[in-house]
Amino acid sequence: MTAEAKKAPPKSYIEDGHTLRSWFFSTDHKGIAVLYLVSITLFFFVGGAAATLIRLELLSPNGFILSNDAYNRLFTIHGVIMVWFFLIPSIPNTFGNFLIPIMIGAKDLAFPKLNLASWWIFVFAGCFVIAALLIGGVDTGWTFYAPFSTMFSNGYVIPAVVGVFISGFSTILTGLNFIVTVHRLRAPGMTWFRLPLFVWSIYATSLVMVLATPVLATTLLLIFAERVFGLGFFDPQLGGDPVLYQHMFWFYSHPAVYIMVLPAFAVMSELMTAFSKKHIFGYKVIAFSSLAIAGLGFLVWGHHMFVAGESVYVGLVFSVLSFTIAVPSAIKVFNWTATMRKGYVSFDAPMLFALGFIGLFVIGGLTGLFVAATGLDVHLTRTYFVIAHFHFIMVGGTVSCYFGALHFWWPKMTGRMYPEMPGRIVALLIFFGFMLTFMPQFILGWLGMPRRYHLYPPEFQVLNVLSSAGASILAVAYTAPLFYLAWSLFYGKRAGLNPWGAAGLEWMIPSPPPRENFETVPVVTWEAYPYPLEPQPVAKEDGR
Amino acid sequence: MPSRLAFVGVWLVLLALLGISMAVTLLELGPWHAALNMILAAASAVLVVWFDMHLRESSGILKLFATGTIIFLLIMFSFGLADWPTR
Amino acid sequence: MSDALPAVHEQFQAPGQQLEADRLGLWVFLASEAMLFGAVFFALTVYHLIHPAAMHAATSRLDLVTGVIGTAVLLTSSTTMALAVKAAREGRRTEALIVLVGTVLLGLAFEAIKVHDWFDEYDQGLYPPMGPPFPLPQPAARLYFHLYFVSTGLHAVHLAVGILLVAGVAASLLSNRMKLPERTVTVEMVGLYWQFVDIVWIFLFPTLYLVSR
Amino acid sequence: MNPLLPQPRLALPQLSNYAAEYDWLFFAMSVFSVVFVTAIFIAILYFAIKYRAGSPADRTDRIRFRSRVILESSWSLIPFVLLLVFFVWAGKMYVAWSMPPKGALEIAVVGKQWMWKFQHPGGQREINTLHVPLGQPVKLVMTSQDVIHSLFVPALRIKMDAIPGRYTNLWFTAKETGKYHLHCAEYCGTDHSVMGGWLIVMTPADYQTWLAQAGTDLSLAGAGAALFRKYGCSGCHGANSTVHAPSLGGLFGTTVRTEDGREVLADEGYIRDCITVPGKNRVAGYPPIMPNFSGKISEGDLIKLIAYIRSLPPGARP
Repeated sequence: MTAEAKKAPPKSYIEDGHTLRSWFFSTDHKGIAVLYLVSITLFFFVGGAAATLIRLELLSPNGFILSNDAYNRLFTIHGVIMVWFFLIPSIPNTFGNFLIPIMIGAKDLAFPKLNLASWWIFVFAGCFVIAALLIGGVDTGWTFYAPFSTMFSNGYVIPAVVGVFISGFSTILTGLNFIVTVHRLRAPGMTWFRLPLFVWSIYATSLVMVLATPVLATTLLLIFAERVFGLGFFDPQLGGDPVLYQHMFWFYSHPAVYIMVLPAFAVMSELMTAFSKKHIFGYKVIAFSSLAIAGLGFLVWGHHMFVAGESVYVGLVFSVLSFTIAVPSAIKVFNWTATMRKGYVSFDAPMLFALGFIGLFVIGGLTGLFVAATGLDVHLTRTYFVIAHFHFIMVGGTVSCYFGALHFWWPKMTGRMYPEMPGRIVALLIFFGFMLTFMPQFILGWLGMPRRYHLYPPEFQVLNVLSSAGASILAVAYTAPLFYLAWSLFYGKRAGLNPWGAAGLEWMIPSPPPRENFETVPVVTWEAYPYPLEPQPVAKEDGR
Repeated sequence: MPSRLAFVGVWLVLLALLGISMAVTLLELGPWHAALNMILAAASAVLVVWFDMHLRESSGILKLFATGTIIFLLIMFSFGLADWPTR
Repeated sequence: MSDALPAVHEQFQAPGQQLEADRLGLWVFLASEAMLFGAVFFALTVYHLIHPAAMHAATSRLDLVTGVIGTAVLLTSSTTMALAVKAAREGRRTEALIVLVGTVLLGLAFEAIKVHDWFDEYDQGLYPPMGPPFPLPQPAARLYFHLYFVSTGLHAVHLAVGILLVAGVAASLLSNRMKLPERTVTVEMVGLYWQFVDIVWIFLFPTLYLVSR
Repeated sequence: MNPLLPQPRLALPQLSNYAAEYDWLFFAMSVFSVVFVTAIFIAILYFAIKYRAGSPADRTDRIRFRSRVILESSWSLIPFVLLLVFFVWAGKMYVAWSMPPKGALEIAVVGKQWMWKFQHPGGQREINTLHVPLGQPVKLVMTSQDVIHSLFVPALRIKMDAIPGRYTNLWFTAKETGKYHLHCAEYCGTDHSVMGGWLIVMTPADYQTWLAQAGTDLSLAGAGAALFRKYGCSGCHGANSTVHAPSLGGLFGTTVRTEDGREVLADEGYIRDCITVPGKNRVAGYPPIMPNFSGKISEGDLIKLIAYIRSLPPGARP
């Protein structure tokens, strides 16, 4: 049926070459996935370091290590790096790259050279942002609101804007590549409704990437031209409207939130089935809810602007649409939960990450309704309530799933098993550390502590100290995998084809997969998630 | 694939639409001329996409993507532009 | 046309599959480009809506004659490009070469007209950050010209890329490095991009020159 | 209070009726959320334990397709209908928040990096502290001199952006005296976090005393009258002018017909535009000769000019 491990196993993609050139200029989707994994890990720790400093500084209401200006630069760096250089590329560019061709039975993406180019563009863009950071920082916040960013900011807005602008091309090209790949490279018999839900979700993400990112490009271009050439576009002195900037920015940035979280949904569907050993509950409903979220995501951007001078009527329309988008999200949560029913649930580290995700995502989603409700948002917007809400979704949701995916597919990517116990401990630490960090922030927001505040009224100190304590747990939990995963590269047990006993084409080829993925093109005759696995491709040690 | 003559025909229609657009503008038809100009532009664009860009002979999925893009542009314009008149 | 197709890359199983992938890829790219220009149009429309008087005054400053000629030139180039694709598909090398060169010349003509316009407008003081003093009393008229220069500039850059691509195709045809109809797909892709850039102008022309006049 | 361990404030004062209603809605949504979260957590826990890999639980699935469809649609539709109740409730509050009542006490607010400037109708000015009377609707007419700011009073559960180039409104009726935090909630640069101060609610009598003490040479409108001459407005719009410029008496609140045939309400924003963006709404029948004062008149002076024009009775020729 497919390429099983044979007497003389084909060379894996890792052994395809050992020179730097073979890594940096290889068009192999798996190699590029590894390049992304390494580079976004670096960005994650830069952004994380900024977050750590921010939490440290907020231990005291009066500030004790940073000036106001330094603090503002820190949260900008945290936002810019985490949003554009970690969250957006995280799951799609690493796991999407690695898995999509394999999951649909293809040898590579449709445009391998474009894929390599995306990575180089991404790194080049990162250089601009790091440069902005090194030569003195940017103090606009990640939103670059006009007219502050165009006329008043004393930071290095230009290199930062250029960096984000360039990274957009990487996002667009990756999205384009995925869309074409899913349409055109599916193996014989791999119909749309036999695709793993991972592919559906990444496909929906790609649509958002392709349609939303160019609007950001234009917006940043206008900011750039206003700052460099003095061409006012949002300048109130000329009758320009700063709210127009916000419309254009959020037309991109709200859908971008779904670029960040849809891939987490993608991973969830894989994890829940693999560790429940059961067919997913409501396959089509989950598939279509991904597309619905991608589409509806474009209809709600105005909910960021309820108090920004937007029309009240338009605000109400955006509000009701924002409530609507909760429905497909809730459906997914119900279906993942129902997938466990009548299954054989095991609690390996990836599953713990997945269960943690449901908990954090549900809280994040429900608090989203508070800020989508116009009348409530007037008080909550721009406070720590919003900060907590989106960190629950972005960090609690996406980052948990990113780590879940990393643990789940690590054996496939490297051929080695990581030590199980540290993995489980880290999953638990992330969940509880996260709750401790961000739960107090909901209360802070409710009490009226505005976001981006370096100095704050002293009565907020206790809650801020709790939050910082949680952050220190998170710092440890996010760093620990670096060590035990690195250890496993050399000393880990060999993984074999299918260490989890999971379904899916990627578990039918050797770990790490050969350069060509499949010796012969697989012909798919089964539905997605055919649990319990009938003709068991059981986990077995390969005989090397 | 249409004949060469067909493409020339489309070209003539495009020029005619441009002519009408100019006439509408120069005759000062009042507030309607703006809408009319945009409708004529849309008509020309549809002609170019359908014939010159060969969408007519392309697979359904390409047609779907072309329409989809228009829908998302309409979302941007309708929801975005609704803000100013209702403030 | 399916009897003469280029070699297939390793990730594809059949030439038709590769061709369809290339086409879809280009259309998705154009979708993305459409959103890029869409945002510029959105900003322009908003300012037409909230500053009608200033936009009217500003629009009246543009040279309608060169605008119409430029538009007609681009509409013509769209047709020559379509004819080039047809000739390529049907393997008529010389004809393809002629219409491609024609397309390049039309593109260059448009760019020349645009550059002439810009110099003209600069002399009138309409390029707000530099040059002679801005002649219009309404501050919002500056908003218009700022957007005018960005949108026409962005379009001109896209067109310049198109000219290079078409010229490149023509050169490969001339030097016999490109075989027709085997490499029709290249002509087709370049053609789609070219006509997309034309469509941007089809909307840019009335938006900038006509609606507020 | 031990300064090292300040007391957390877990309850916010309910300074207005809006705040009271707000808390009810917040509470209702919290209950909804807690019920929802608990249900999901219990379901996960139950399935996780009952169907753990080693358990002998029965795995034969008897749910038919039809009941699955019913299940799927009910768990998506029922929460949605419940949510719509919250949408309507919140929407009603939002509309109320956006509509200041007629006859409210109007206080002009200018945001500036990094301070809030307030100006009472009598001309009394203050910075970062806002005194208001108890029980009387107060309408803040806000703008900004530089970047976007946002006035936020947690005790009132309201905030609104102050945007350069236009006026926005925020209103409330305080129902308890006291001193409450007032913040800038929209990031506005280096000292964003210290841009703020106090809202002080006083009894009407105390407020009057405070107004008298705060003293001022001129009311807003009076100061505006002086500026009207200083900036040369009276040269064209004045009684003895020979220039064909519209009369401003009784203009405020009327509907103006513009040259291009639109009808525009002459409110604060309109008068502001006439001064800073002339030509945007030029009155029908007048030549385009109004000079552009954009950048030449500070936000504070603009407010005074508007107050003055507003005070002119119909027919008056200043």
